[in-house]
Amino acid sequence: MTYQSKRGLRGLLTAGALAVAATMPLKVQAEETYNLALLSDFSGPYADIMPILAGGREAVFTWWNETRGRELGVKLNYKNYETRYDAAQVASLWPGIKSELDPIAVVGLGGPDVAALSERLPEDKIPMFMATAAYGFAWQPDAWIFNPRPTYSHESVGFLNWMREQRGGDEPLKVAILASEASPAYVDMAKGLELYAEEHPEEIDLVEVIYTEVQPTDLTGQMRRVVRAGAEALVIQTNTSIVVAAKRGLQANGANIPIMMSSHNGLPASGGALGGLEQLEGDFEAYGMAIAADEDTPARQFYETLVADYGLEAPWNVVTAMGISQGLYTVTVINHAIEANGAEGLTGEMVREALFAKPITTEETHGFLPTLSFTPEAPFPLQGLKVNVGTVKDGKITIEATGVDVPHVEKW
Amino acid sequence: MDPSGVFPTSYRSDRRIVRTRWQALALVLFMGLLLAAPYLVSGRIIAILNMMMISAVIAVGLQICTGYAGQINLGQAAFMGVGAYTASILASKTGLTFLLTIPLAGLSAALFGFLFGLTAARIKGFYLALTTIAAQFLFHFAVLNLPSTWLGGSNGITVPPAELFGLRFVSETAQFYMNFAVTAIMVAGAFGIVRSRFGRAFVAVRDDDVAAGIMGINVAATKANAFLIGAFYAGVGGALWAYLIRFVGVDQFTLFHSIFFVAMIIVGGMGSIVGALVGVFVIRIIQEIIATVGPNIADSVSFLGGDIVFAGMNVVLGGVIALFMILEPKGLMHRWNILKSSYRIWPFPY
Amino acid sequence: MTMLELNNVEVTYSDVILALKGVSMTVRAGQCVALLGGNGAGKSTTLKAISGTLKSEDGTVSAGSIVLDGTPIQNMEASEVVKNGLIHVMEGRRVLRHLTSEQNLIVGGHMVPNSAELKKRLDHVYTLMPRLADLRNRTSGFMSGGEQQLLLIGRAMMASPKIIAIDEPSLGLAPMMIRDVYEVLKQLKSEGTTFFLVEQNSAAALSIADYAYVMENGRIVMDGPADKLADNEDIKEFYLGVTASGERKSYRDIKHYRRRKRWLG
Amino acid sequence: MVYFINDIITGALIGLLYSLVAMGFVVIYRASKVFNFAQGELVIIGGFIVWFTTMQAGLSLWLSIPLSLVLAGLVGYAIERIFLTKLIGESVFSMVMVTVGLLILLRGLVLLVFGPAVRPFPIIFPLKPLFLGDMLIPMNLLIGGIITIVAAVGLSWFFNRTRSGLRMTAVAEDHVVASSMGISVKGSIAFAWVLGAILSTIGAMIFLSGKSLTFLASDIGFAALPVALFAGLESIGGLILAGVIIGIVQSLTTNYLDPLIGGSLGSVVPYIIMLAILLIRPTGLFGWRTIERV
Repeated sequence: MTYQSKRGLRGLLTAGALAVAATMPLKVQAEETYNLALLSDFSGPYADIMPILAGGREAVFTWWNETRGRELGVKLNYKNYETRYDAAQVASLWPGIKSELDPIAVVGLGGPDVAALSERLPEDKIPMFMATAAYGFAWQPDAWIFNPRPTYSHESVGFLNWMREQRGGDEPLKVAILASEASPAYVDMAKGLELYAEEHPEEIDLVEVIYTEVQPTDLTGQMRRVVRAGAEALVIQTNTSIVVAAKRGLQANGANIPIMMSSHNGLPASGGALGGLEQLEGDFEAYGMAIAADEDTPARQFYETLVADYGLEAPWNVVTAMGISQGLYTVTVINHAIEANGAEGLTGEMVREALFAKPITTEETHGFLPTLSFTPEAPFPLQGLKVNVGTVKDGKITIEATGVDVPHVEKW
Repeated sequence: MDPSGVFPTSYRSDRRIVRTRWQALALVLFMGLLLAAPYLVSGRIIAILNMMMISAVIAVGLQICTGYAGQINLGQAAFMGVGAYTASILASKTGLTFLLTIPLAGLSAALFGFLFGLTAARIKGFYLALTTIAAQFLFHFAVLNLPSTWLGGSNGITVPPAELFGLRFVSETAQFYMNFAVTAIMVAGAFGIVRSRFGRAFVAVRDDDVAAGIMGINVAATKANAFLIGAFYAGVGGALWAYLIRFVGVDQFTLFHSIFFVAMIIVGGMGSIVGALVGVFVIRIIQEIIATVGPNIADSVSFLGGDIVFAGMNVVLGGVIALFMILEPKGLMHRWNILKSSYRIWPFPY
Repeated sequence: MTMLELNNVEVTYSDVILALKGVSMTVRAGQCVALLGGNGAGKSTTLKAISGTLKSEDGTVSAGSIVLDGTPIQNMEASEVVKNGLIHVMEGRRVLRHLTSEQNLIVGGHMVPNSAELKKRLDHVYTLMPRLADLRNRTSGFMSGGEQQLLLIGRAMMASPKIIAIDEPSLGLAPMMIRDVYEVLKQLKSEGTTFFLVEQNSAAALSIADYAYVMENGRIVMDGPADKLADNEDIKEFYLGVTASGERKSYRDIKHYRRRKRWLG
Repeated sequence: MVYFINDIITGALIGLLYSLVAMGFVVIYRASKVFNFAQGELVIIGGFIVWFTTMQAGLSLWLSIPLSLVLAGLVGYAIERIFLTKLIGESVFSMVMVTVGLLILLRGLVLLVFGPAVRPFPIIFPLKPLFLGDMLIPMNLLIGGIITIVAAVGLSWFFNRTRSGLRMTAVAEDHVVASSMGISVKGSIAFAWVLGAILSTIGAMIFLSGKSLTFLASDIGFAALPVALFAGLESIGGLILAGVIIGIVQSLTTNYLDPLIGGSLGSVVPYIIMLAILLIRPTGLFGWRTIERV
């Protein structure tokens, strides 16, 4: 019976291979073709944003193939792999990705990709480019996995310093954090900020660090503690449900402490979950990437180009921006690698070298990202990092500040 | 189960695992094929087999604890996590060889499992089963809140590759042989356990613990043993997992993972070691199909909307499990045995 | 008038084990009919086949018919059988252990439409068995065996059935208690209740029954009016435990005789 | 001191919400001896039904709440009919395992039907809290607590005093005896699932009122589980006390201990209490003690 099952497995795989062959996009014959493996989560926890994120990054590859790629005589093929946001699934997919695609770079999504591949990529000499901010636990020298943004803690520290300057005065800014132990990544975000506050008491006075569930029952009591402690800002980088519960808790207390959110739980997402953006009037989102606001910025213009000419269907929001940023810095690095090594015989190792060799300027990423100077010391640029701040004014998302400097944060 | 009319004629033959020549032949063929697999199939399949073998070790342990001894265990992933963390810490901090870390991982998980099993002396039935969920939450809490120098906290732990005589087990193939060896030993051991004195005590306690007690079986100790053995298997599986992924983090061992291990033994059939293996195979293969054909379907039938395709995949997985429970509550192995018996006694109905 | 009639009933368990091999019997309204027999003779199976509780043990009536007051009830859901007027008092004193004795009685009367009627029936039970009135708030699991048996009879009365089928009411009870239980049964019979009584304790059963059947090995081996059977030598020997001379025969003799009889039969 | 008392009150009210969700477990367990692991999924399904009738269909609350409860009851009935009826008579073990399968299946179905997006949940109870001097009590929890107590008292009375309730209690004790008395076991189990689904939906309304809804909300099932075990799986009245105790301890832990240790002990403390209680009293505080017969 087991022998039969094995035959069944073969059959299935043949069928699978046929299906793959049948659905591969038709190849337009270019001089050189390189493959990118796109790790995606269409059926797991990120299923709601994945189509938009994927739309963003795929549109960038199409754009690059038709513009820069054509000039250089290079075409980038890509293929999505479904990871279900599960490390086990990534690990079982990886050998197939290598043999089927032989990619020069992996375009990753989240924690499970990092967990499953952090020890494999150096062996296989293929770099991976992420879309999100970095984590403290991935802050290792000699990385093969890279983030275009600093850690979440860097981003919140940058924002808080900007806020203190806006307020003026010498007093440290009184800050509360709302975190959760549901995921180690959430804990990591809080830990970094805690360490910074401890080392810079003159800048940030951490009045409360509250851990709660990913879907809190009630935060009224916790928010009263935050209010009583005189907090001037509330950092919530976990998820949307916690933002909503915290907002309700603040409203119950009759308080309006500005909340700072990150990209994955930002203003549009949290506003939607609250039932209206106007309820987030005066709250902030801050991250090291262009804010998807109504203002006419270079990023916005590039998005419009992608929509008009390259088949992008996603709306203009932070998730699309994340996909486009990821796509842009990935193709820019590859572009640099081609410039340095020629169009032929490009390898993953060369791509990684190109990342360290030359900064990725903000012009090259159409303003989606600040100028990035990667070094082998960390998976993200340690110098010259910037954070952008968005807010809600009159029920609309507007850009409050751009290019806010991120202070030096010690590794925790 | 043999059909009526076929009886073992001696105690020895009753205890025998491989009953017929055909079975022996099939077993040899199967093992041979598996051993040769790295030379026959692609790396992707080897990776799937690696994952299946690790799951098999864990599911077989759960089968002994739940399927044989009747102790529902929803903390198997936590026990696996204890094993994975033990192996990772030993390997990364003391540099101990995997020949030692794997059994030690099993032992430490067994100890953790035994602590929960000990409550069996007082707690009965569901109450006991549900305390295993507490194991899951306590494990998560402990890892995140103990000083990060102990268990890595939210940072997780990076694991050096397994090494033996200068050979590093990093390639899929090398890991395959390592996993194969451990899995073979563990599965053979499981067959040994279930037909030993322990195995019979397990079944007796599962079927009627009061009666088992009257027959002189120490019921509490038997239940604790079931947890101990089940957790040992989970720990060994966890260690293999650590060496395969080479990075452990607490979010790799959640309640949902535990539920999937339960699903595997449901689908395969309760109370059968082979059933556990079949269940692992079926569930993993469904997961792999989702991962493999999902993106293609979504690409090719864009008019259907990729969303529906992918959400449908979760339904398939849950549906398979629920359907098994409704149509075949005794699992695939039971159906196979019925087919086999009715073939042998044909044309008689019984 | 025929209250309950079994015609050539066969019962199989799990589609393999044939437990009843063509059993026929008749219970008339107002009668008490006893079914006697040793362990494993098929008495309880017969009873379960009638009451529809066979299903929970994977058994079915595979042939023959069971008719209750004109309605065929073979293989009917147990709850439907009750609605047709037959209550099965199971062996082993299965009271609802965590409920009080009065709650047990109320559950027995769960089909009673109004509370006035329920009250009337409760009072009826309490006048017949004053012991239960005293124990009404006692958790039934903690009552003595005899009290539990009385409670079960009371619980059956609450449904005011056409016929009560009662399984081994004397099993495991002290002689004093057996007398009390049978006293209650006699009282009920005199009030006109029809009984189908399954017993190993033939002496007690025949003291109240009008007619009796004797079962062995899934078959009826003997039947007749209770007083006739009580005088029958074989019955005396096997089920009353006395010989013609009034002495107990040894177990070995009975076994030997039975074996011979089985061969012949 | 005022705040301390306030924390105790809020904790107790959150505990009562757990009790309400746990009541769903208990009702189903009593009827079928099945511990329904998919209880949290019933909460989200209830939540999505409420969301659908209000936010999507745009009905007023007076219309949508009763309609949601009816729909939830139907869903409960359907689940019982499709998945559990056929298993009556199978071992309790397989029935429990079905609920594990159900957990995965329902989660998938919710994703399929409603998608994974985070949705705003209607404001069912006033957002403005009740002010008692310096104390401040969330309205949804306050009204929810009252509903829970009413439901518990009502169900206790129903199960112990009324004839139809006692009928279900008889089923809880012994399926065979119950059916020998003419009680339809199938009917009782179906009714229990209907009741369980309705209770879960009320729980969802209290839990989510004015907040957001995703499939993550099913976690409350596992938060309520210690309450059910602590009280004992048969006792409805006991749930109130168990919920209040666990809620208060959890609230005090979250507010006074967690800041000291910088972690989230509050979320595991219910399990620690549960383990401790079970070691002292193996069938929970008020569960039916096994009157073992050999």
